[in-house]
Amino acid sequence: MSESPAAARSPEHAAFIRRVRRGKLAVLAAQAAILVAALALWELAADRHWIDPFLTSQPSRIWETLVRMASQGNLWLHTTVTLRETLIGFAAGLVVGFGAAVALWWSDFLSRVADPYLVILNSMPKIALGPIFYIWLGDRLSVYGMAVAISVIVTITMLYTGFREVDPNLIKLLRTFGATRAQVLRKAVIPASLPTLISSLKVNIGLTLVGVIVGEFISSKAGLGYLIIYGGQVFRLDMVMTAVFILILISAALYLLVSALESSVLRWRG
Amino acid sequence: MSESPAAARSPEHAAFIRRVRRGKLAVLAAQAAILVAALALWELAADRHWIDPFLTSQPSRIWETLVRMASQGNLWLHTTVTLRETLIGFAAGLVVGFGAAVALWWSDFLSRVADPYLVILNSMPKIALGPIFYIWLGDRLSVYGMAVAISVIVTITMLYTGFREVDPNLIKLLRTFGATRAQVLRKAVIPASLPTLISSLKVNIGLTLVGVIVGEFISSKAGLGYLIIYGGQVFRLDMVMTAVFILILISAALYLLVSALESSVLRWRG
Amino acid sequence: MNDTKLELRDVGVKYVTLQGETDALSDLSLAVRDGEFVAVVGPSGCGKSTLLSLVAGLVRPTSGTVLVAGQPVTGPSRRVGYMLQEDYLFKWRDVAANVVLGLEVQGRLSAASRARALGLLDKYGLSDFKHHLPRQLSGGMRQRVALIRTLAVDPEVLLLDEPFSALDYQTRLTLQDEIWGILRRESKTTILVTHDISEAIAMADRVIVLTKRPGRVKTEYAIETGNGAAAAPLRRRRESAQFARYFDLIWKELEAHVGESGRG
Amino acid sequence: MNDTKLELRDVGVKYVTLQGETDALSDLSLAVRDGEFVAVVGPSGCGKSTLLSLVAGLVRPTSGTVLVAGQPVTGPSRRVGYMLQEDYLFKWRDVAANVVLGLEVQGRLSAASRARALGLLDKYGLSDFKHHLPRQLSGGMRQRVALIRTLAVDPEVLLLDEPFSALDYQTRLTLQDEIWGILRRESKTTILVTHDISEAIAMADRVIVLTKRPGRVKTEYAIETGNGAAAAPLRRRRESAQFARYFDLIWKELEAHVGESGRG
Amino acid sequence: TSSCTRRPTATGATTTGPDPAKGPVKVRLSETVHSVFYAPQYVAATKGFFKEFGLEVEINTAWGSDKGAAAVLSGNADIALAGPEPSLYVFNQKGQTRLKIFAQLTAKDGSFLLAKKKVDKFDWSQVKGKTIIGNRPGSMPEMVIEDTLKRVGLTPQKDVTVITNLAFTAIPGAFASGQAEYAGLFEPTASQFEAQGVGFVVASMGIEGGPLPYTVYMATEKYIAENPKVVQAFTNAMYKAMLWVESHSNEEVADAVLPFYADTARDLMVKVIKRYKEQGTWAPDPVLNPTHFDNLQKIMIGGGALKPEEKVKYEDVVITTFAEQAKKKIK
Ligand SMILES: Nc1ncnc2c1ncn2[C@@H]1O[C@H](COP(=O)(O)OP(=O)(O)OP(=O)(O)O)[C@@H](O)[C@H]1O
Ligand SMILES: Nc1ncnc2c1ncn2[C@@H]1O[C@H](COP(=O)(O)OP(=O)(O)OP(=O)(O)O)[C@@H](O)[C@H]1O
Ligand SMILES: [Mg+2]
Ligand SMILES: [Mg+2]
Repeated sequence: MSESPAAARSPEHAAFIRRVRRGKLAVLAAQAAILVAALALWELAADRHWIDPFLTSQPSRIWETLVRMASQGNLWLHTTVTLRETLIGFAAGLVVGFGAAVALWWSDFLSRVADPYLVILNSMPKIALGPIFYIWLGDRLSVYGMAVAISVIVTITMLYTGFREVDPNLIKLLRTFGATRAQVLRKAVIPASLPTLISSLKVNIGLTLVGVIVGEFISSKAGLGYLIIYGGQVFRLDMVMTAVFILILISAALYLLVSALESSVLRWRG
Repeated sequence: MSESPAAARSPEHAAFIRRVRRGKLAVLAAQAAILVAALALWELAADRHWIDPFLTSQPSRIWETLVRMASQGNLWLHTTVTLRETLIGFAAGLVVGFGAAVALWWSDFLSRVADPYLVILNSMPKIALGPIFYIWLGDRLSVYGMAVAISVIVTITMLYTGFREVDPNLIKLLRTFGATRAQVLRKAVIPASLPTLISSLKVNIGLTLVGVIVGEFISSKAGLGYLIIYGGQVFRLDMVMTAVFILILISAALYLLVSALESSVLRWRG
Repeated sequence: MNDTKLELRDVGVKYVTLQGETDALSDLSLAVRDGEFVAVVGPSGCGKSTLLSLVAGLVRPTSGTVLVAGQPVTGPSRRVGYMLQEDYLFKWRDVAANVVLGLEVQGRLSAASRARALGLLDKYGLSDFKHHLPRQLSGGMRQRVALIRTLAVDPEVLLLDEPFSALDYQTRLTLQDEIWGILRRESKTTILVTHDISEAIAMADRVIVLTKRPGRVKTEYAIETGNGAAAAPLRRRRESAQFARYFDLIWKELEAHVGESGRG
Repeated sequence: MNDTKLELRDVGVKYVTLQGETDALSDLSLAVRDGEFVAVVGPSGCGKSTLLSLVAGLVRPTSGTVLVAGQPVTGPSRRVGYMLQEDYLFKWRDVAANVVLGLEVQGRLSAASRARALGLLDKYGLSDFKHHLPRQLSGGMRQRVALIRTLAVDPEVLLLDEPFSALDYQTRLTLQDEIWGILRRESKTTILVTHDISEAIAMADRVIVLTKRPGRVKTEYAIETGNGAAAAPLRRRRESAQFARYFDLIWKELEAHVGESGRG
Repeated sequence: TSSCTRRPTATGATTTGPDPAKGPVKVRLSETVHSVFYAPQYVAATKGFFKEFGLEVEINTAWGSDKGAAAVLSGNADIALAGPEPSLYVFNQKGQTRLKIFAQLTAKDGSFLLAKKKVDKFDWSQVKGKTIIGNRPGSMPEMVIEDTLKRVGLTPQKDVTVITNLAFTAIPGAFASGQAEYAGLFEPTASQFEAQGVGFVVASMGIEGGPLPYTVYMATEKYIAENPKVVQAFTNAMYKAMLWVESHSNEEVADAVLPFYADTARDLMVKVIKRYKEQGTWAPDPVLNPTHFDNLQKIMIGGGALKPEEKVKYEDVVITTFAEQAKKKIK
């Protein structure tokens, strides 16, 4: 494996590289074909009224709606509202979760006391709390409340588990030098848990987005969740689908962003 | 570590066991104290009108509502409805997810083609599809649609990752005996992934419950999600809180059930 | 020689990856007699495992031919048993179920073949552990179970890839002795790959030293033990004069490659 | 003896867990002279690591006293450096940052102490790898970095717990030689724990054999090498007659415990 | 604890609290859904009436009348636009914070009964044996439907199946995908469905249900007591908007409302306004008529949302001083 770059160096190698390239192209072609076929079928079925375009919308209509809303500027508004809420909720959940995980790691007693509570909080469907949050936190904060509630327990659990899974020998090593607990945390536990931290981000960004959308379902002035609910209320499936489409874009983009961060960190860390 | 049972065998050991027991008691005491203090504070605050019991309910009222609804029998109805929906959705998600994961493992081409689609489906907030599912699947099936949608991608991803992480040497070993692909799947990949399967169950049972509750929010005649929405509608926060309370019990019970299954399998498998 | 069990003729193996290509073996020729015990040593990454995979039919040669019992190798065959570096017992099967795995896969599991496999367990002192799970066994026992799993399908040629490297020093010495005895009694043709020169000397009839990558045969030593019949490994080690002489010879042979060839 | 660097007097260690208690060591007494290189061998689980942890101040004795330079040990101390079984380099730090870790923790990182630590890297042929991450090094190099990390805090006593067991055979032999040289030049008092009898004989001035658990000293061997000054490990191995004699003696001593003491 | 005290409620001239005349006061308004049904409210915003009276109104949509009322109760909103029923529920459950209705916006049910198939002449007897999609139990539109059914001699769930298990936003989809022959729908969905041939308006629930305080503005007693000038200003602005709507053409009203419905076609909007205006949907003035209030309670009792003994006195949940004052002052 110590061999280097890509230029083929023998007939066998050239053949191999050709085969790999052809394989990649086939995959890309299949992916594109699936997408195009699905869209075309959808469009056709709606045109021919095999399905009711009124119920299922139609790619061309979604596109029109997208263009119209984009040109009117309110698509941008709804998107940025949701995005901003998501990023704030994400940051808040991360800070709170990290702090709590450090506290649990620090105090064994605390972590043992908290354990059953965490299990229960982790397993319960936070979504059910939506209506209650709304009452307790109000229309502005309930979106963030929902976003944090839905993501923070996972963050705590993942980080704390990560902290505890740090190779005890790294800690033993620091102890042979006489390290304090704070030094152990700073020099071994936190840096060693960086990959865990990032995989918790990966889970959380998605959960936060769910929380924000649900929060917007309950109460909102704007945002993609608002658009979906409002679109449903006035039965504008085009609008709903457009919002869902943007939402898919956002969620995929956020996920890929965190994944890119993850792989760059992992590449550096080996 | 080859030493056996628990009776103390020396003064040091007796002291140690005493210390451990005392530690456990302290933890239990702290847990109970937190619970009792929280409930008492809540009760008191509501009694003294520091908080509005109309908005926050009150432990004693929740208890009354619980007893009343239980004696009228409809609490049982709502609970079993939700539970049944959850278990059916769970099973359906598992079957579909397992099948898809096997297909992905079987065909490398398929898995490469499906990859970006899975990433997108995984990252998108399925909850946003609630209103659409309802239109597509109707009032009976939409609950299950939601439950499966929310859990199946996670199942697929976890199982497929698990399948791929099976030690390639186990597969190599089978190949030295001339095993076919189906034999490799049956004899090595699936049994070796049992722990992964169970940890996916652990994640999924919770997600399924979320899906069911959201489904009930959108459309239902009965179930805890229905109770929450209906209680909100007629401003009976006691009812909402009672439903949330039962929901917490259910989710914790389901989670602990799967955890128990997990630890017994892990104990057996080592 | 018509008692040649196994032959490689001018074999070359080239691995191609996107990053480049690796010549693992080139122009390697080797013949092993029926019942012979051959040890292969060589620097890290010189293609020793590749050599075994060729014989096992898991890897196709890029050039040259591989013959087992005169037949060209086209894929995994019942004639050849391959024991990997670690035991890779299936932890969800008990010892008995692990041992019959090969028979099961080959569709040859019958009352008779099962009895034969369990008979091997008895014969090599593992009958009490039939219903134990792998994790309940020590490393040495696990390795013996893995060997019996390989022997259960009754191969004519046995390939061992560093079978003792995961064991601690003392267990290793004991197990070398035992497994050597088992193979001699079952009279298998064996190729043992190892990093441990003393292990090679102690166990084999012949030690093959490979060059660094791409591997080909550099030198070979027929190991002459004091008395006519081959002596057991531990006995050989104690006949220190001869043992040390071989050790020294092979050590020097390999020394060129040592330095930073760490595998960690 | 007033040049005793390190002494254990009637030390006993008992581990208590909920399941029961384990006497790891009992009534163990041992004195190590300043600059001496002592190897400790013994059956698996007999308390060798516990012995080192005692000296390092990570474990308190249940009975008896542990003295380093005449002072009772109460916790980790700057006098004692402990090198664990694997290198445990911090993979997010480059070699230079790993090497000063101990200084950092002890609040002693200054331009001077850093220069000294990096100087050790130069001295032992690692200066080109200062800015490499651990994963870019071979196993042998990593182990040397770990040793330098321990030496950087300038301990008087060095504890090595099976430092070579994760390395392959050839790297191990080479590294034994190198590290032996380093320790001799830095004139450290050293205790080496190992499973490998030949390693103990090759490196130490004195080999201590422990009984099985609870461990206490069973026998000790002062290793006399051919010439007056202690010879380097590889040279000792080649002086096969003497080497083999020691090997045989210690082997017999330990044989009773071998059998199924596998660690896998 | 102070909120429990029942002050003899303000005369509208109290001197306490912020004064919109001295500079803009912020008001957090929570609406139940985002609907053209509330057109005058959007007119008040786009035509600058709120601003004119020194208010800066921020509208938030809480999907469901319970949530709007909850927002006010928990202090997360100042004023809620919702059905009057939460104030009755709250009063009956003796919550420490009371809700008071101080102005009414719509005086009729705003939903329409749509049939899946076009009928020339609709008669309520046609729904016998069929399925109607209604609203959540305990909500105003549902109670009006059931009340109407009873009046024409049909027993809900016996003669007619009424589906009440759907979220408000799921109703149009359920109807469009053919799950029932009839459904009660609001505008603009009703007109839109008609235009697309999905369903046809056969009856106006506003006409069937008769005059009702259907959507009202409410706030907590405490807020009203502490911010009388704000409440007055709000009522004034709304009354002015109601007058404006009445005195302007459908097209003008549609144009004024459209900024809040950026994605709705203008002609559809005109049609919707016309329909609502024609049936007298919007109250002529913000004063809540006690007879209509009785009608409301009758329907609620009939619908089982209120027990007969829980009937609430008009004064307990309604305060008319602001509305009357507005009626006097605004022309
Ligand atoms: N599947 C493969 N694809 C690409 N290169 C490979 C593959 N398998 C082995 N190699 C390369 O071929 C060379 C020989 O590998 P092989 O495993 O046969 O060596 P080895 O002598 O067994 O090494 P070791 O002593 O480390 O076990 C190495 O450089 C290795 O990296
Ligand atoms: N923290 C601990 N708690 C309980 N028992 C322990 C603990 N550490 C070690 N032991 C037990 O004490 C005994 C001695 O352990 P120790 O690690 O010192 O042995 P060792 O000679 O180093 O073994 P090995 O050769 O496997 O490295 C063992 O039986 C071990 O299981
Ligand atoms: Mg190999
Ligand atoms: Mg040890």
